[in-house]
Formats: sequence, structure tokens, C-alpha cells
Amino acid sequence: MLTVSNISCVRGHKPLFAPVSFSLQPGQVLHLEGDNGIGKTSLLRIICGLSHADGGEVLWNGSSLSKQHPEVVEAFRAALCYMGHHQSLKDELTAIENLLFDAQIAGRILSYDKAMDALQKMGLKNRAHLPLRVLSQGQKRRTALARLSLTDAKLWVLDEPFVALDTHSLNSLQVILANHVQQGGMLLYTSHQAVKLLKTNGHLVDIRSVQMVAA
Amino acid sequence: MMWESWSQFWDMGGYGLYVWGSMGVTAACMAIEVWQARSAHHQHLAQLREEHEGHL
Amino acid sequence: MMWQAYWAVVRRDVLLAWRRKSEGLSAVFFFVVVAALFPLGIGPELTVLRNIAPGVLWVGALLSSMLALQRLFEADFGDGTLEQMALSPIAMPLLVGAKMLAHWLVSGLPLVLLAPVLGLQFDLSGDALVTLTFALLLGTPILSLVGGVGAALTLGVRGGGVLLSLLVLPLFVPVLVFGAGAVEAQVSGLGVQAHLSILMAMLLPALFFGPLASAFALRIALE
Amino acid sequence: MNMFRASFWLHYAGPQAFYGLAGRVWPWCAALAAVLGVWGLWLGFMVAPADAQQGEGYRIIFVHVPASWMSMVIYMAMAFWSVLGLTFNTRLSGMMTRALAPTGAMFAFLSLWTGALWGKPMWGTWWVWDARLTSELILFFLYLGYIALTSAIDDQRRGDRAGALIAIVGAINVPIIYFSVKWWNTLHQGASVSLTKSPTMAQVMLWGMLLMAMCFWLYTIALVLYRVRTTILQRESHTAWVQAIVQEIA
Repeated sequence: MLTVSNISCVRGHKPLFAPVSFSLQPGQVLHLEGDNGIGKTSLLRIICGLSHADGGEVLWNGSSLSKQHPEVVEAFRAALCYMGHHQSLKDELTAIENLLFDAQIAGRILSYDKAMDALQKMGLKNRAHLPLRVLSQGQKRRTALARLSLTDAKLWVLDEPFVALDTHSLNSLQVILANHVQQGGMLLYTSHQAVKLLKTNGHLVDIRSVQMVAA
Repeated sequence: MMWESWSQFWDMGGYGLYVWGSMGVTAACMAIEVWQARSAHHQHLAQLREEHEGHL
Repeated sequence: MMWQAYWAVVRRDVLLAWRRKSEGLSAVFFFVVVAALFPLGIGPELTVLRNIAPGVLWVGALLSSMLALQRLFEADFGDGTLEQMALSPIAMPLLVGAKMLAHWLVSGLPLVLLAPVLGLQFDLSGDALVTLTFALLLGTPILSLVGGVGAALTLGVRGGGVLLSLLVLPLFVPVLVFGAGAVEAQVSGLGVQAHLSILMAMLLPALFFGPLASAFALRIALE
Repeated sequence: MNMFRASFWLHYAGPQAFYGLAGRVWPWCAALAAVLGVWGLWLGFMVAPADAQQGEGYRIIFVHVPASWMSMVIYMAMAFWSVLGLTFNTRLSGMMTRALAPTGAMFAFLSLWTGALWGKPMWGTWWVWDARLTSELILFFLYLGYIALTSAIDDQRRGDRAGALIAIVGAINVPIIYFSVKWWNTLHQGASVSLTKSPTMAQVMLWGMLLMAMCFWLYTIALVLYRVRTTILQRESHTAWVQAIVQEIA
């Protein structure tokens, strides 16, 4: 379980947003909303541990994520999948190489067949062995989605995942996210557009939203 | 007093250029540093005051 | 698991360098050109060349690895891979160490292998060439390890390239002294044992602290 | 208040308390520096006799040696504040390190400058590749690197932390550099000139030098405290207490 308690962030003397608190249980989805420039990306980076908070704390399964608890941080990182503005894909590597290397760097074991399978689901089977450089922008995005579908991380933190996706990719991403939540995963994301997630039984996934306001 | 005249003092037994070159540059560096620190401080205070008056 | 990730990073970076050949080659080519320019500037007197060879080749290696250093983290910083490394459950110094090893394999090792050939241009004796190669073999990894800290600190900073040289070159002095010193000692008939041992003694702590400090610097840069 | 309690130190590590403390301390340090400087120069130029070997030229040591000491002491102080800053995350340490650097660089420069002016008449050359001179030159470069790095980074926190790391890495390297240059120097016998001063230094010369060293110490402390006050005002300009100070002046 992820608990965010009174996180605040100061940039150039001024607090960026009013302190934010929420908690996220397995199987829950949380949509982080707020005006442009309110600091949604900053908050996500703080939660992941890339930036420091100027107040408050982030807890993972009830324990504080701080330097004093390296074992908690390690457990948190093993359970975390963060997708920021950058895709962290290498143009010189093929789609399949990108997936395999990324999994290894993240400390996961991924078989060639599984990776191929994921690419196939994204309609990239014939593109799997081409360097990403020659793929279209949309195909690159789908490679990133294939990678997301392969992660077994419990907590997904996604920064604007729906931006600039074509209809086909958007549908695929919705399925991937719904599956993740249905399997007891946690999802935290920022988005400018409202997106519905459909479970396999046809019910809508309940999406809570947290509104960030200026301090 | 060990120096008999000012000219002897400035001459430093023939080493005047070296000795006073060292002392002079040292004094100049310190003076510049102090002046810089002071002007930075005052400039900053003035700026803060301006901002303050802007708020009123 | 840990070492699997380590070797994955090494293989990935070597593969990337292989596919971006021109980048890696330019630093090596720089080394060759610099070494060739010195005799042209100084004159073809063989005794003079023999005397300056250790220094020239070492300074050339230093500058060329400086050039390569700028690219050590740049691409990964730009495309978000560094963030993923920082968030990986694998200890970041390990991954950074892997990047450094890969960097050395593609930018340091070619210098080591080329040095004897360039040494021939300076009329170095066979023994001196062997010593030069050994000294570079021990010394160039230190350059990558220490320089990595500077490369990490100057990531995304304006004027990064020049700044990196200013930060890192003074720190390279000991490596230069003992690296070039080893070859000179060989040429003048003194033992090279001491020089090489000291290079070794510098390499070992650098192997440990270099990745640690660089990982720390990278976290600062990512904030 | 008890000096041996952590709370005492933590109190003064806060920007507001330190601003007040520094404001009270720096004028005293400056005044004392002036007094010691005049006294030291008087001893050095009016009382101390000419040196048997070097004549009047030796009087350069009254600035050269203290400047060299200060350049090293200041770098160590920077490393100390950096370690403190990175381990305890205190806001003050970054400001202190940044305030120390320009003065340290100045003393390193002065050490090189006066060293050259001393070397020319004594050894007939402006520069020798001696271990001490070379290390001092490298130290000067390390200062420049620190200043260049911290001023190139716009984000203040990142600048502080990056500067702290490079200061520590530099401080670890200084002894290694000194040792290696010394080794290198023994290998190249030709260029070496013995810099060791005659062991029997006249008592009054020693006193002049010590007074000048103390003068430089206090000068540094005064100036650094003064600079830190400027930085504190800058960084804390949004706080109520700085606003109050500004109001008072306006």
C-alpha cells in the first residue's frame, strides 16, 4: 500500500502546491488532477524518490521511504514501475532488444518468447527486429506499451500516459491498465483527458481522483 | 629604526619591485574582494527593498 | 540477478557504441592525430621524440578520454534511461559501474591497443612499448572512473564540456605522473615496478569509490 | 546555553540565528584582522632584520607563507562543510562552502603570484616545477572548478550538492596530487631547487609571519561571514524575518 502524507514541494522560495495526502490500496486507481504547472510531475517524481520533498513523507506498506530504511526503499523499487515524459527507448536498438535490456536493468527476468508475444499483441511482430530509429512515432509508443504490459510491478506511476496516442494504442493501453488493476495492481497517473477503464466483466473500474491545488 | 630613509625603504635592498609587487597585489586583491562583497550586499538589500515597496 | 543486470548494461552499452560507431571512433582518431602532430611541431629528431613520447602519448590519451567522457551519461540522461536506473531495485552504483566498464571497453581499451603502434612513431624501444601498454591498461580505467563523477555532475549544465575538463583534468595529474613516469623509468633504465604498483594502488580504490560517487552525483543531477 | 549540547549548534545552524550571530561577529574579526595586520607588517618591515642569505627580498614570506596556508585551510574548510551538508542536509553548509571558495581561490592565486615574485630574484626563475608550487597550481584549478560548477548550475540545491561532492573529491585528491608531484620531482632531479628555509629563522621573523597568518585567518572569517549574510538574505528573502529586516531599513 502506498501512502502519501502531507507532501509539499518548494521551488524558488514558493510552495508549488498545497500539501497532498492520499493512499492507494491494491486494486485501486488514482487520477491526479490539477492545472498546468501545479507540479503534478514534481509530485510523481517525489513519490518515486527521484526528487526530495520539502515536507511530508511517502510510506510503502506503512514504512517510511527514507535513507534510514534502505530495505523499504529496495522493496518499493522492486514493486515500482515509473513512466515519465521520456520513453527510455534506444533508437539504435531493436524493439525486442529494448524490451529485454530494460527488463534486466530493472532486475526482472524476461524470456525472449514472452517479449515477442507482447510485441505481437501490439501489432509489432514484423517490426521486432528493426532498430527503433526506422519505426514510426506511433510504433515507438506501442513498443513502450508492450514493455509496460510485461512488467510485474505492483505499483504503476504514469505521467500523462494517454498523451499523443492514436485510438488503437489508446484502446490497448486501457486494456493493459484495466488488467493490471484487476490483478490487484495499483495505478497512479496524471492525465488531461478523462479515460474509462473497463474490466473483463464489463464493469467500469472505479477511478478516484485527487485534485492538486495551489498553495 | 632600521631604515635610514624612505627611498631605502622602498628600494628594499634592490628587491623593491618584487617585495612591493607582492604586497601591492595582495592588498589590491583583498581590497577588491572586500569591495565586491560590500557592493553585492548593498545591491541585494536595495533589490529586496524595491520588492518590498512594490508589495505595499 | 544483480550481475545479470550488470552484464546487461555492459552488453547494451557496447552494442550501442558499436551501432553509433562514428562517435566512439572520433575520440580514438583524435588520439592518433594528436600523437602525429607532435613530431610535426617539434621536429623529427629521434632522441627528442624518444624523450617526449611518454608524456605526449599520455596527455593524448588523457585528452581523448576527456572527449569520450562527455558522452558517458549524456544519452541515458536525455532519454530517461538514467531515471529507470535510479529507480531500479538493483543498486545504482553497480549499474553505473557497468556503464563505466562499457565506456572503458569502447574508449579506453582502443587507446591501450593503439599506443604501442603510435609509440613506434616516436622510436620507443620494445620494452618501453610494453611498459607503456601496461601503464595505460592500469591508468585509463582510473580516468573513466574518476572522470565519471565529473561527467555526472555536469549533466545538462550549460557549458558542460569545458566545465568537465576544468573539473576533471586537475584530478588526472597523479595518473599522468605515474603513467608517464613508468615509461620514463623504463627508458632511463630504472625499475618500473614502483610506478605500476602505485597505479594499481590508485586503481583499486577508484574501482570502489568511482561508481559510488558517480551514482551519488547522478542522483543529484536527476533531482 | 550549553555549547556541548547538540541543540546549541543546531540553533545556530539555522539561517536566521546564524545571520544574527554572523552580524555580531564579523566586525570584531575585521577589526582584529586590521590590528594584527598592521602589527605583523610593522614587525615584518620595521623590526625584523634583513636575512643573511636573501637580503631584504625574503620579506615576501610575510604574505606568501600565510597565503599558502590559507589556501589549503580554506579548501579543507570547504570539504568539512560539504561533508556536513551532505550528511545532515543543513542549509547553511552550502552557503558557507560557496562563500569560502572565492577567498580560497584568491589566496591560492596570491600564493602563486608572490611565489613567482620571490622565485625570480632568489632562484633566477619565475617558476619551478616544484612539488609545492605545482600542487598549489592544481589547488587553484580545483577552486576554479568548484566556482565554475556551482555558478553554472541554476538550481540552488543541486548547485550546493554538486559543489559539495566535487569539493570532497578534490580534498581527497589534494594529498595524492602532492605526493605524486613530489615523486615526479625526485625523478627529474634537474629542475629541483631546494625550497627549505634555513632552520634557524629569527624569532621576530617567525612572529611577523604568525601575526600575518592570524590576520589572514580573521580576514577570511570576517569576509566569509559577511558573504554568508548576503546569501542568507537572498535565499531567505521570502521569510517573515527577512521582510522585517528590509522593512526596518526602508
